[in-house]
Amino acid sequence: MTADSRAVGATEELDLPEMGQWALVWRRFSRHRLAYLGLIVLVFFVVLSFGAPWLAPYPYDKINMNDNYSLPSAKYFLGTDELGRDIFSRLLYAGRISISVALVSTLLSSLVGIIVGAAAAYWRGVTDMILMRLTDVMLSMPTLPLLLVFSKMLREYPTLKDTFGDYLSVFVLVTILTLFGWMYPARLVYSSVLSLRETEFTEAARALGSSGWRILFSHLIPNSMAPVIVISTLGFGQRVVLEATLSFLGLGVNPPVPSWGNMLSQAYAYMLRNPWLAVYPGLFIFFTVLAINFLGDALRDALDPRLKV
Amino acid sequence: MRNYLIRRLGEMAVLLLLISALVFVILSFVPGGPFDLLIFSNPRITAAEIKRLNEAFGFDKPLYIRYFQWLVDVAGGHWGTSWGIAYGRPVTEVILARLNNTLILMGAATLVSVIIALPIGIYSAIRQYSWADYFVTSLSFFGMSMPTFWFGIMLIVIFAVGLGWFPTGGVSTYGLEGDILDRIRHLALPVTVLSLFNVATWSRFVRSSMLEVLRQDYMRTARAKGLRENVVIIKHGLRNSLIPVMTMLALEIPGLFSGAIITETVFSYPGMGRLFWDGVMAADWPVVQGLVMITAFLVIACNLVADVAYAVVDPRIRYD
Amino acid sequence: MVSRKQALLEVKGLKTHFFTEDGIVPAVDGVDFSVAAGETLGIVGESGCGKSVTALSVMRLIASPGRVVAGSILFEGRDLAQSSQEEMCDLRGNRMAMIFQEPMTSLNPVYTVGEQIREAVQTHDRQISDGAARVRAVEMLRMVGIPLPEERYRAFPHEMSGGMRQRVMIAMALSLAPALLIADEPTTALDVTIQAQILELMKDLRERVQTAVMLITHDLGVVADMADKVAVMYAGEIVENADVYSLFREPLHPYTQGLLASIPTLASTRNQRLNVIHGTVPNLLRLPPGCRFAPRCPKAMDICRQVRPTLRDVDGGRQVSCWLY
Amino acid sequence: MNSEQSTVSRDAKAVASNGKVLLSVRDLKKYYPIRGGLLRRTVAQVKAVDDVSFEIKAGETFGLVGESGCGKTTIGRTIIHLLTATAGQVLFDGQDVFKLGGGELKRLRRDMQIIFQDPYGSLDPRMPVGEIVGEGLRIHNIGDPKKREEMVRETMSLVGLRGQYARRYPHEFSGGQRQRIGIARALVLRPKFVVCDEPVSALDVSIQSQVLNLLTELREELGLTYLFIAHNLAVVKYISDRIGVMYLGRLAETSVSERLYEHPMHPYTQALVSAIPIPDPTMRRQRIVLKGDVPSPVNPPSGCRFHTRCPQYIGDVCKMVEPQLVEKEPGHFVACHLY
Repeated sequence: MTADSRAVGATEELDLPEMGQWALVWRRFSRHRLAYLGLIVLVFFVVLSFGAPWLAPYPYDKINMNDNYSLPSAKYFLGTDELGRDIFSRLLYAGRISISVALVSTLLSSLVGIIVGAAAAYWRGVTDMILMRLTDVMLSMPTLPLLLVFSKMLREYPTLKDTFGDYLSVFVLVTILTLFGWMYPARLVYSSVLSLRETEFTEAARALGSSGWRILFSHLIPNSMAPVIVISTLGFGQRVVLEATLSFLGLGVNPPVPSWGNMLSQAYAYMLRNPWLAVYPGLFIFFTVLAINFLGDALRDALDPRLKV
Repeated sequence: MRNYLIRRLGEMAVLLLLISALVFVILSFVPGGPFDLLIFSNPRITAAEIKRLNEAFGFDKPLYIRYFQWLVDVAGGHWGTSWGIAYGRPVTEVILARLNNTLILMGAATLVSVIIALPIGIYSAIRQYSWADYFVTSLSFFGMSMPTFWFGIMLIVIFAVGLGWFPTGGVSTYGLEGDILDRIRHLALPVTVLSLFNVATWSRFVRSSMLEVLRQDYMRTARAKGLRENVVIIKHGLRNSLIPVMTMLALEIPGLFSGAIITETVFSYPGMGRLFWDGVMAADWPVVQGLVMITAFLVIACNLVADVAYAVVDPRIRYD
Repeated sequence: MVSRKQALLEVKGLKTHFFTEDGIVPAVDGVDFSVAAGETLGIVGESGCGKSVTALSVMRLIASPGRVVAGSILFEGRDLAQSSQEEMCDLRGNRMAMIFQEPMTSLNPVYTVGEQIREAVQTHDRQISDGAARVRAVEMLRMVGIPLPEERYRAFPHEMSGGMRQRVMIAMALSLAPALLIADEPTTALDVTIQAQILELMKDLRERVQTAVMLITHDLGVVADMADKVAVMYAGEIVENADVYSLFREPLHPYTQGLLASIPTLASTRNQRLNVIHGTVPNLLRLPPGCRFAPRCPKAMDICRQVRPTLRDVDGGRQVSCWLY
Repeated sequence: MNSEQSTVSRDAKAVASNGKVLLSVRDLKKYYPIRGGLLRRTVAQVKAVDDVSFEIKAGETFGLVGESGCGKTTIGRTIIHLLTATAGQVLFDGQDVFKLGGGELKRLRRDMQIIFQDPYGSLDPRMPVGEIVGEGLRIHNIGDPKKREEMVRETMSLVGLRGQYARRYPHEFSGGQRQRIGIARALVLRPKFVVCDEPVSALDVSIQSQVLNLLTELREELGLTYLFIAHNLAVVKYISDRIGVMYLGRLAETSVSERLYEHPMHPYTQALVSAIPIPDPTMRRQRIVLKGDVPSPVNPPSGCRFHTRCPQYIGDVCKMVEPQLVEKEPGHFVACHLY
């Protein structure tokens, strides 16, 4: 048997212990101390917000006019607002809405973006032209003005009003954030699939007789995911801010549903009376977004294919 | 190059047409009409009278006819009449009155941002992983994570309400309209707010672009020639790293308009952004439509200018 | 031909290490060699053996996280390992010049090739007028065989082919008639016929400019063709040092022997098994305790696995780092 | 029209045991359009492969050499129909490859495989090695998962890799090992014919010889036929029975490999042979150094494509008339007006 002789140079022990892709990514990621901290902060906020019904000391809409504008105390952890509602409780419930809006719209935009980008790069030709021109057009539009106009339009729509009631504004926000957010992942997936199509491993799959669909799902899309994960993480942070901004401008989440943005909007009105009302929600937003940004930055490094080990 | 320009200008026209149609259609779906204010101020007016008015001004015609009418009007320089915030005044007049303020604000903010972001981005790239780099990096993370409007509110709370150093908003003090110093005092806080986010993101971008250039082989060639390090960085590094930065700045223009809406609203600054918000809240569609068109035009034009400038700076790019 | 001349460059005990997150990588770990004026030294070895790092160390162009940690680099009587960056700037491009492997990326894309050569001239000759420096640059372009040099002066790098760009690099490097030219795989990225052009050009210019050359390559054919002396590198050290004729006639180190035997040549018979070197190059982070080649060496003895050999003199003015000798 | 069938040389016969033609390439053309202008119309064409014909017999190794941009890689990919040919015909085992439908083509892929140059880019970084090697089996629905795993291990050991590394990812392997993985992937379906596209160019000398030996052994053991593409003439000569020299999309010369090096006829082949650096300092010799660069394949020179650089240019005939590949010695074809 010649196997022994041909084994020369190949069968020596591999240098590193067996390690999957994700274990490798995790190892690189965990070197970023700030990102680690960011992850902990983020988990903390998420648990706090989604545990609001169990963790919050008061319902978010419990009005107590006798206690309005109270300062932090044993009774009201962070004080109360102009209607005497407990700020801390409201922050938790608001966080649940703010984080959900950002998360759901991020996931939806990524999904739409992946589909659009992959479809354009896969089919090329007319599909490519239509989809990518649309992406370019959407990217070159001034976003915030259009977001405001769209939001205004959708929230006046009678049938939607009937369906969603108080949560109409939440639905509208998720819709418009998705509508104006899919272009970034789409572009990434598009260019990534285009360049992956030219790689030798894709050609090898074709040479083996693999169908186009099979290549798309087993090679092209999985290999395009790293940058999408990074941009979606950062996009998640941006959407938390965007939710707050739109709510602040009155065209995001509207009371009675609490969100960090509309808490700030109300606080703005009573800013001169009690500036603290504006401080807390802002800090919550700030730390959440900061944590997400650190996370995204570390992921960018950890998922960078140019780096080894 | 000429072919390229013709193609791009053609595309630009199509794009503007598309945006205008899109916005026109969206706005037409929103309830509210030109005579809402009339109904509000004069409760005795009857539905029949409103209907007659609508017919007289052509508001009852089908959507596409109204759109074409609007297009023809725009081509003739007539952008419609405000029916909300500045009742009865021509849209062009309303917008032009505000244009100046916004351009000053945006210009000042862009200038300040570039002046700060460029050097610190370059410096932290050259001294990668130094404490200065970590400091700049951390600061830019703070800047990126800060919601702009909240930062504005905090500045007002501290520096305007608390310390009283700056006015809470507006564009000038009553009676001091021509005073340059007073104008600057009014600009200080909004410019700070607009610049913070820009400096944070732009300096990161400059840094990574510079780092990319520092890795290039030709930088090693320049050093091997015996050039002093500062010459290597400035002559060979900077020019190459600024090429992508230019593109980025062009793509940031839409962001500036968005920033203007937020900042002008927080600081009650009478510019286009504030006008836009007022217009949306008051359902003053002619004004909103006009503003969207102007913004879109500026954004697209900036993109085109950036692409052309790109070809000028980078000899490898040739458009044909 | 190879006489005992005064050494132009003498490197002793050079160690260049990279301080990475995974540990210290001893890319160059105690290297000795010398180059006499007008002489060509070939440094050969496979990828990752430290030959390029050696070249960059001599130029003092090692960037963080790498650092020259020990040894001396005597060049024209002064120790470059101790020189300030300021002094190095005066030497680089002037007394010692370097050309690189990738002609496609080694020139700055935003300046014309003429400007880049002129810059090299003016950096070291500050008296020279713009016009004279320009004339000099055109002259250099002509000397390296670029057709229509006056016109090509205004060309941007992307408008030239790889071979032409490598000529520009050579023109730039030789524009101040350096005493030492370091060529780091100058023809690796080029096609065979273009490689032949560049090698001929280098031979010709070496005579005309009277420059010593340190030629770094993985191609033993190129070394045999160009070099007077050869240093063979393996895993950060020099395993054998000899004049080119003795080395190819009678390689001493088992690694050199293996390397020579494993190249298919035009003379080798079709389909006859090629000699192979077992295994792969060791990871520099986990080097074997003794001789670094011992795990792959067919002649390894017990001592080889325990004690690291040093480069020692053997007959015929040669040096080898092996327990067999 | 050159008909190679009639002229099977003695040497070629000796290596090709039964002398049966396995692959026949006829007048193959591959042009790439260059689009430009306002309407993105085709303004020019890159003539990557322009009218190339040759045959490979079962069990034989045919080498293709040439410099970058000469079209050798394009030929390899067009033959196995990874690229669509502009014109011409490829007959594999008597079937016209370009006329096959989806199902037939897929079946054909079990017989024709390819090995790539880049040991890094040719393996999907997010797939374990076992899956990479076994991909062909899954695509063609061969065996059950257990059987497939067995076949993967068998093929891995065939190329000298340990089966227990099947769960590892490509980045954990060295360049030489990765190249073995690529070979295993191509061989798992037990093809008859393999295109080796610069399989050792990216490897170090000591690893290169390991892989060359492996390819030679596998050819004997599995009865493979190779199209071996490379720019290194010594390597091509080492492994090939017959060799074709390409210049700017056309074959300049084909011959039995020994003969080609002993007696190169085409001036380009002569220059190419003389340009190879020989690892022997006593053999320093005068090279034939060609003038200038390879011209662009967008507008190749008229007549003989080599005439702009030819040291033996004999006049207008070279500039005007495109020389055809003609048999000048038994089994030795050359496209040059000198002969």
